[in-house]
Amino acid sequence: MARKGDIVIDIERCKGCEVCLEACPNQVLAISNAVNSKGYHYAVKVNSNCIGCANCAVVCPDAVITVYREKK
Amino acid sequence: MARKGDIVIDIERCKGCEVCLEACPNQVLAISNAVNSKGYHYAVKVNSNCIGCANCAVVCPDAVITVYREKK
Amino acid sequence: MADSLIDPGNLVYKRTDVLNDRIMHYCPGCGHGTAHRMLAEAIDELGIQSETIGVAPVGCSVLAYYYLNVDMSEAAHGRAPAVATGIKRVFPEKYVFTYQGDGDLAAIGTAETIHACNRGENILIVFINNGIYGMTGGQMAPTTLEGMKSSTSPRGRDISSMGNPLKMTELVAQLPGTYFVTRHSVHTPANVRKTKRALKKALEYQKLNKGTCFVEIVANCPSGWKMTPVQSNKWMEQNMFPFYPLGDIKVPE
Amino acid sequence: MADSLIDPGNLVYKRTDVLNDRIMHYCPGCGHGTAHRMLAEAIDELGIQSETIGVAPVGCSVLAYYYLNVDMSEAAHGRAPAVATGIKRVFPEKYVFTYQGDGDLAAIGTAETIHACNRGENILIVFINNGIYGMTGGQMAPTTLEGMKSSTSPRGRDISSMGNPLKMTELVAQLPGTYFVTRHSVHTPANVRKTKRALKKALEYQKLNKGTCFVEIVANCPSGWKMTPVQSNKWMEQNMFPFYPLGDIKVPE
Amino acid sequence: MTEEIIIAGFGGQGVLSMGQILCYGGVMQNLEVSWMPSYGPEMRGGTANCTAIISDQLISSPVLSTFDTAIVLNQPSMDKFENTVKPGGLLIYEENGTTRKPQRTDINICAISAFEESVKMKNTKVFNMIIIGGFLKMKPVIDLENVIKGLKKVLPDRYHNLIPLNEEAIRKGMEIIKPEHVALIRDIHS
Amino acid sequence: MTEEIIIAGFGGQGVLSMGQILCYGGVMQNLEVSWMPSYGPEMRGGTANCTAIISDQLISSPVLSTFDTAIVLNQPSMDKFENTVKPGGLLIYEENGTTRKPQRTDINICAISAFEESVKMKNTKVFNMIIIGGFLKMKPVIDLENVIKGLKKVLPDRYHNLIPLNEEAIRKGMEIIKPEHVALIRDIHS
Amino acid sequence: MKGNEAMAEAAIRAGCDAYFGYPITPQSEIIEYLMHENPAERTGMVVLQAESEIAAINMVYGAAGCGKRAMTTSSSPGISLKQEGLSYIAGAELPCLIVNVVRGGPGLGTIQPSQSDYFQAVKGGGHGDYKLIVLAPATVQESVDYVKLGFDLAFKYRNPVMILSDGIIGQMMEKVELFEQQPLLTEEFEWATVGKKPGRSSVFVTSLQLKPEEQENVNHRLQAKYREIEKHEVRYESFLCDDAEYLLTAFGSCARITKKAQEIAREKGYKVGLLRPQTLYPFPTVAFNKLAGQMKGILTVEMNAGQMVEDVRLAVNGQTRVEHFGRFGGMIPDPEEIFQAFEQKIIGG
Amino acid sequence: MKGNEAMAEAAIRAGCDAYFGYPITPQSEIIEYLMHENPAERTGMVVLQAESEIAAINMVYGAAGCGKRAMTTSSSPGISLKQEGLSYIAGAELPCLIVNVVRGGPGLGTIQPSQSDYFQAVKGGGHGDYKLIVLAPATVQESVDYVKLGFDLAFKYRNPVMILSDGIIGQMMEKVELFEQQPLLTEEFEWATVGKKPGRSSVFVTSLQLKPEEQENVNHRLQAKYREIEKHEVRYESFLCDDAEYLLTAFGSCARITKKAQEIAREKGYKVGLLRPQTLYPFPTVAFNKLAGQMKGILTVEMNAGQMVEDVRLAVNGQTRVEHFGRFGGMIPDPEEIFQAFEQKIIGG
Ligand SMILES: Cc1ncc(C[n+]2csc(CCOP(=O)(O)OP(=O)(O)O)c2C)c(N)n1
Ligand SMILES: Cc1ncc(C[n+]2csc(CCOP(=O)(O)OP(=O)(O)O)c2C)c(N)n1
Ligand code: SF4
Ligand code: SF4
Ligand code: SF4
Ligand code: SF4
Ligand code: SF4
Ligand code: SF4
Ligand SMILES: [Mg+2]
Ligand SMILES: [Mg+2]
Repeated sequence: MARKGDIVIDIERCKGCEVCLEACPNQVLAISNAVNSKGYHYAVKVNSNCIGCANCAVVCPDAVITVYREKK
Repeated sequence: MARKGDIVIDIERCKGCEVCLEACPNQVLAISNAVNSKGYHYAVKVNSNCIGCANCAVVCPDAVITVYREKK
Repeated sequence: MADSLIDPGNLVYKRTDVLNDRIMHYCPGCGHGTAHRMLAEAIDELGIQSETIGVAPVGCSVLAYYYLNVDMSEAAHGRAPAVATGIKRVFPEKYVFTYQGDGDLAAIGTAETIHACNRGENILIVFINNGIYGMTGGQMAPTTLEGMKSSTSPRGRDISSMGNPLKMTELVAQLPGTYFVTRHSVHTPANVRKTKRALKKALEYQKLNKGTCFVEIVANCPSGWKMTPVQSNKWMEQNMFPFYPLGDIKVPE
Repeated sequence: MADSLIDPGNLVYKRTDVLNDRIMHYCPGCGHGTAHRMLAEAIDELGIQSETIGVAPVGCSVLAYYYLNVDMSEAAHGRAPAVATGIKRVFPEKYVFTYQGDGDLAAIGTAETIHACNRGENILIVFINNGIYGMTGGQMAPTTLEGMKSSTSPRGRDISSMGNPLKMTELVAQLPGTYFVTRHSVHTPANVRKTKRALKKALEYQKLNKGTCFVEIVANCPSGWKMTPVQSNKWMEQNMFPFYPLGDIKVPE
Repeated sequence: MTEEIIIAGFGGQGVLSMGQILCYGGVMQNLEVSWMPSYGPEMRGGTANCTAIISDQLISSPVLSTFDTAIVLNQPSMDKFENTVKPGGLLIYEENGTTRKPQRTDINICAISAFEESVKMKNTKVFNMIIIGGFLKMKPVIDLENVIKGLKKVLPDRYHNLIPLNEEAIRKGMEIIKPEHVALIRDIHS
Repeated sequence: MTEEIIIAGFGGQGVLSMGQILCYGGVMQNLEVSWMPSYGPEMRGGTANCTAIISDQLISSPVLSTFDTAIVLNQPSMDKFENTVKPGGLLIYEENGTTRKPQRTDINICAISAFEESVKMKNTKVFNMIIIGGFLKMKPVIDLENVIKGLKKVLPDRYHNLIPLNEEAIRKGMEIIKPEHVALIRDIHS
Repeated sequence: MKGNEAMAEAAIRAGCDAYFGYPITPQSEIIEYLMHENPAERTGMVVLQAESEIAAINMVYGAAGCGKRAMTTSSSPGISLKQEGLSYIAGAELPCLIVNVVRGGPGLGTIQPSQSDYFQAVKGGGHGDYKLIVLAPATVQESVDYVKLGFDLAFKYRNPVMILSDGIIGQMMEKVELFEQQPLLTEEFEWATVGKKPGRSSVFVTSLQLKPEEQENVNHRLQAKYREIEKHEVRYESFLCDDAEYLLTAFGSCARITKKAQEIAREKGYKVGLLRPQTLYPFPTVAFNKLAGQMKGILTVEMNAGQMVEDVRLAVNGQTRVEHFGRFGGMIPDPEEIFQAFEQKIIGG
Repeated sequence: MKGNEAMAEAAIRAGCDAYFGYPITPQSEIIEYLMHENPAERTGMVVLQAESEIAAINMVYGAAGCGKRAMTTSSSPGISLKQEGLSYIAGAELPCLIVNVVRGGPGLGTIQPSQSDYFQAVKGGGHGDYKLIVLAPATVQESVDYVKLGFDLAFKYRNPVMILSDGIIGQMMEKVELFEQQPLLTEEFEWATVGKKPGRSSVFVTSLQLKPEEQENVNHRLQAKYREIEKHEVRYESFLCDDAEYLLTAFGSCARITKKAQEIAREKGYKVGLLRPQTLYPFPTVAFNKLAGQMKGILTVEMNAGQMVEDVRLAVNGQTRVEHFGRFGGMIPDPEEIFQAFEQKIIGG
């Protein structure tokens, strides 16, 4: 089974482009109703299915996401 | 046998480049010792072996030569 | 529980220090950001930050110097390869790259691009092909596809009056001065990773003095294309890639 | 006796009226003169003198308008394809040609050349490749061969610092906008005749509106090469043709 | 009568077209108008704004540093333009988009919840029309009928079916605008 | 002393280098010099010419419209420059290259058959040195020794073996120059 | 209508045959509008997006050489690239219209409005002695009218005409009345490359002269033409100059703002006139010279570091003090600060 | 040595790091000489023939941005093409040297000497408010010296410097003394792109400002720098001005010829002075202004249709009459006709 992972979203940088949503294999991400100070609806983690694959972070144009994964 | 030909050289236009000499199959042409008013040693006809092939005229960069050939 | 994972020991991905922490001005979902990051990571991983000099001409990425944490020069529209030549010729030991849009590289800068490549300048040219003039508001670029709409081809690009989309990358691959020519994208994790590998390779080759390395990145421009970012990536796969197929075009033997 | 031959009835070759009778300023033996004459003869034989507009940019042939008996526009260095585009777009029914040197077409004018060809402008581009900047006194051109001496490559062209000789004709043949691309010479009677046929064909094709026709003429520059005309033609055969092989590169199907 | 207005917010909030609609409305009412955007996609992100001037005299300068009315739709715009309102002028701010209340006491201040209202109307596209309504309530410089005519000019033909919805939004805006602070009301016909 | 010379002929007759050799010679003799060609391969055909000025004072203008001496090597140059010789000045013309004699009577006129002579010397390359010789005979503004030094500057090293031949040509020129018309001789040291 | 769009519509209506352009802010709306309008269908006008500004100006050279109404538009950096082409067009005496929607420089600068290309436009940014006729609109209406006037002058004098607009005029919207559609030119000019008709000699369009004597003649002809233009084509507008003791002067958008400053000054009791040159070349030298005598001081207001002020000083020739007030780099002066500058530099100075 | 060659040799000796150029008459000898000398071996200097003038000026931009001594040379049409690049270089405040060996314009014109690019050089042929420092050599010796001076000024002010030569100075040969070889620069300037050292933030070379406020600040900084340059770097030469009642003025090669005309005038008993600006920007405004009071008239002599005359008039500010005499299009005035013009326009006028 995949290892467990987690992410940190720097919501002030997020522009709500949803590219990370597409990239996540486990539908961990969604777009919030709230906006950040730039007026963007930002990405949020909606479950704990993250496996720390970093796909979301790798495709994020704004380098918003930091990824962690439990060590073997 | 090849038909007979003849050429007329407009010596004032000639720049003595010798390109026509190279192109003539019958060594009809040579460069004169005299110069024209531009200071060029111009091409002259030195024999009557011309067959009117027009090679000289065709390669002449300065459109110096007019070619005639006896009609069949 | 999950919180316990957030610990430096478990870190698998964070933004590279070769990007500073300014928020980029790009539109949401724009490929420029990802391309910047990959370039930054490549520089980071090669440990050449202090020996790298970049050139970004006008285009949406004109402010690349504001985000990439390396010494950089802004260049006039289309002239980045000439500016990079000037830099590389006085600093042959440094790593020099340009980062150019398709309007820049393939329209006004055609001569500079062709000639830098033909001279085999030992530089890396990063070519962001989004099929449009992003910065100026979505006009037709030399790379705009047939039938594609833009603000200056509102009924779609009409080849007979506006000309053909130009495959600049294939052209420069013909030139003996280029050493490594390849085409990538940054719209999926796998493609992003491939792009980084290509950029790293291209920078490494610069040490060999074998000629110009040319990395095209086919990218989206959600604003110019008038699509959402996710739509634009789909559209790119369906329309751009068939015409601009991804993959290596010229590789060192 | 021979004199009797000189009679209009026996005429087999005389200068065409599409050349006026000014003495050309070209150096002795220079290929420009022959190329002019072939172009003039092609226009003459097609009977399109009154519908033809030419463009000659700077280069030794900048005065082409002074010899060719058609309406012509002098153009800035490298910009003939743009000027011709301007003409053709307002006069789509006319025959429009450019007559450009290699410095002009393949250095400063690279962008204009590539883009006119890529747009498929329905014009004829005549490209005189003499591997040198003739007019300005024999400097290196983009087409100067490796090792070839010129006033700016006095020890011969060194590829590593000066770049590669550029095969512009092969490049434009890659572009979908070109319809007919071919390479010729005017140094022997046979080649001269072939060149004329190519020029005629290219002009005729203009009626079809199928794209740009591009006729390269590899030519000598005795002054720039510092050879006699006859030597220069030999040298051209031995050195230029292997690198710039004569023949058709792209022909209509 | 001269009314000098600045409208500012995020790109995408319809800031520029609000100004245009008001100006076209002014033209319909035979007034002089001038509209000037903070232009240029060369400058991405940040705020967009436009200056709209409606007057019964020839307009000399299309660019101004102080305004009769500021309409601000987000916090950065409030920060930037609150101080540009002339004493006795009007500041309208959108409640959802801003995080703090205006500070000035020498001007008239109104709040409007246009975003909320547009969600209620199930069409966030009418957001800016609601605000136009609010503005016209406070400063009836142009008749509603002429504003609608102006709208027809700005809207592509294929959207003309949406005119009634937009008119409704304007009326809604007139209803929901909330004066929060009243200073000396400057005569709008000065 | 100021000597202002124009040298004109066909390209390829060594017109430009004649002027250069004289000027370098002048430098060797510690004089001020100026040499100015009619330049530019952008202008093909026609005549080439250069202006050489040798003086013991600072030279103000390198470009002149009248000259102390004109050396003309072909007919077009004679046509163009005969009238630019100052009264009392000197005109030297090459006989083979020109088709008519000069007309003026207020100047000194010399003919020189340099081409013929060079053919006799079996080296047409010394043509221009013969003419230099003729000029120096008439106007000994520079010592032969310094002219030879100047020549060394102009000639690439690999041709230095030809110096004696050139010196011979200069002397020959001094011999064969033929004064044809003598007007008032202006003092060359004026 | 936006100023830029209005100019584009005016081009179609003025019977322009060919437009060649390249995108650059703040003028891209011109080509966008044209592409959208598709005038090929309305009038037969050609619209082509060129590969660069240099290509565009040379396309104009080609089309203008055919005796057609040709135009290009750009903004500052793009106009710099056109300088060689402009010099060629002036040298070959071709009529055409160039629009510069000026932005802040130097270099890439800003995209905000500026007037810092005055010198480039009137003194000749390209090489050689040549002049463009330079029109400076202050309203969207004038932008429109000057397109037509520009083509008329261009053909009258066979000379390139430049409209020096700026980001304000290009981007703003105001009321405008458009003139009626003009027919396309059908005349075959004897100087134009239209194909050599039998019986006439071939035409060539060129700025080359091998002999300096001939080039000097060309220059004399050009200079004579410029004298004619200076005699006949000066245009300016003046406001309340009769009783004025002080003069404000400004061109283009800046003149609108300065007019408001004039109002402020008049309100405060200063007798201030305003002179607005509408043609920057030919410059209203005589008008300034005549007015200068009655003035205690002149203030030029420009969105640059001081350019037109030199032409004003040349015109005034020492008769009175001429000062400059400028904002630049894309900053726009407001009427109040202009008035303050007036008080400080002219009244107080 | 030919003027052009002497300048090329001077560039090597001045420790120039990089030359980028493109052939054009009458300046091609510069790159030819450099290629022949192969300074890569003598000093390590890079010499590259670019694909165009535009590429060349942008290569200069790149190399200058590295804090290196970079230069390019061209002639009029080529200089027009460099205008955008020059504006960028001025905006980014990079030091570099540009040589314009002027020929007759406009357009392709002639290859003969001219001074008709004065306006382009001093008023800013490119867009925006910027200034080049412009040096006008009158002798081959000055051409040489100004190469060194030019680099020094360029680095002192981080500003592009132009040497405005012409076909006469470039093509003529005269005696010249060359200075000693200078070492190449080794300093790493803090404004230069040399690779981001750890501990310092990254450097960027740019002329872009998004905000007009910032662009205005840049412009203020530039203008302040120009005021400094105007204060410290004016250079001119005057001859017999003390007792003069009339003044001749000319620059570059034309000043040599005018000097001869001055001699003629003095011989005829006219008290004529000569002022020769060596820096065209900064212009010797103060010197002219001071002298003007004592003059009954001033004649500027230029190989153009009247360009520097405007700066003279601005300096003189109406104190006395300023007339212009010019030959152009490649024609060169001779001393006699200058004297005649003086008699006619100044004495008789
Ligand atoms: C000389 C010049 N011409 C035009 C412009 C305007 N301009 C700025 S960026 C740009 C093109 C942008 O397109 P691209 O290079 O494809 O970059 P993108 O924004 O799409 O990433 C243009 C035309 C300019 N700044 N300078
Ligand atoms: C902008 C500009 N740059 C440079 C020149 C100088 N110039 C004139 S012709 C020419 C090149 C000539 O070479 P080519 O095009 O090969 O023609 P050729 O003379 O060999 O036939 C150059 C560099 C110019 N006239 N204009
Ligand atoms: S990809 Fe990045 S910017 Fe886009 S929504 Fe996800 S976190 Fe936000
Ligand atoms: S790291 Fe992988 S699993 Fe976790 S949120 Fe990102 S994409 Fe989804
Ligand atoms: S080819 Fe022509 S120019 Fe050359 S020598 Fe023969 S006739 Fe004369
Ligand atoms: S026509 Fe033929 S045979 Fe006669 S001279 Fe010419 S080349 Fe020789
Ligand atoms: S306009 Fe296009 S390319 Fe530019 S930032 Fe926006 S999405 Fe990216
Ligand atoms: S220089 Fe060369 S190309 Fe030019 S005319 Fe002479 S030989 Fe011909
Ligand atoms: Mg793009
Ligand atoms: Mg060539």
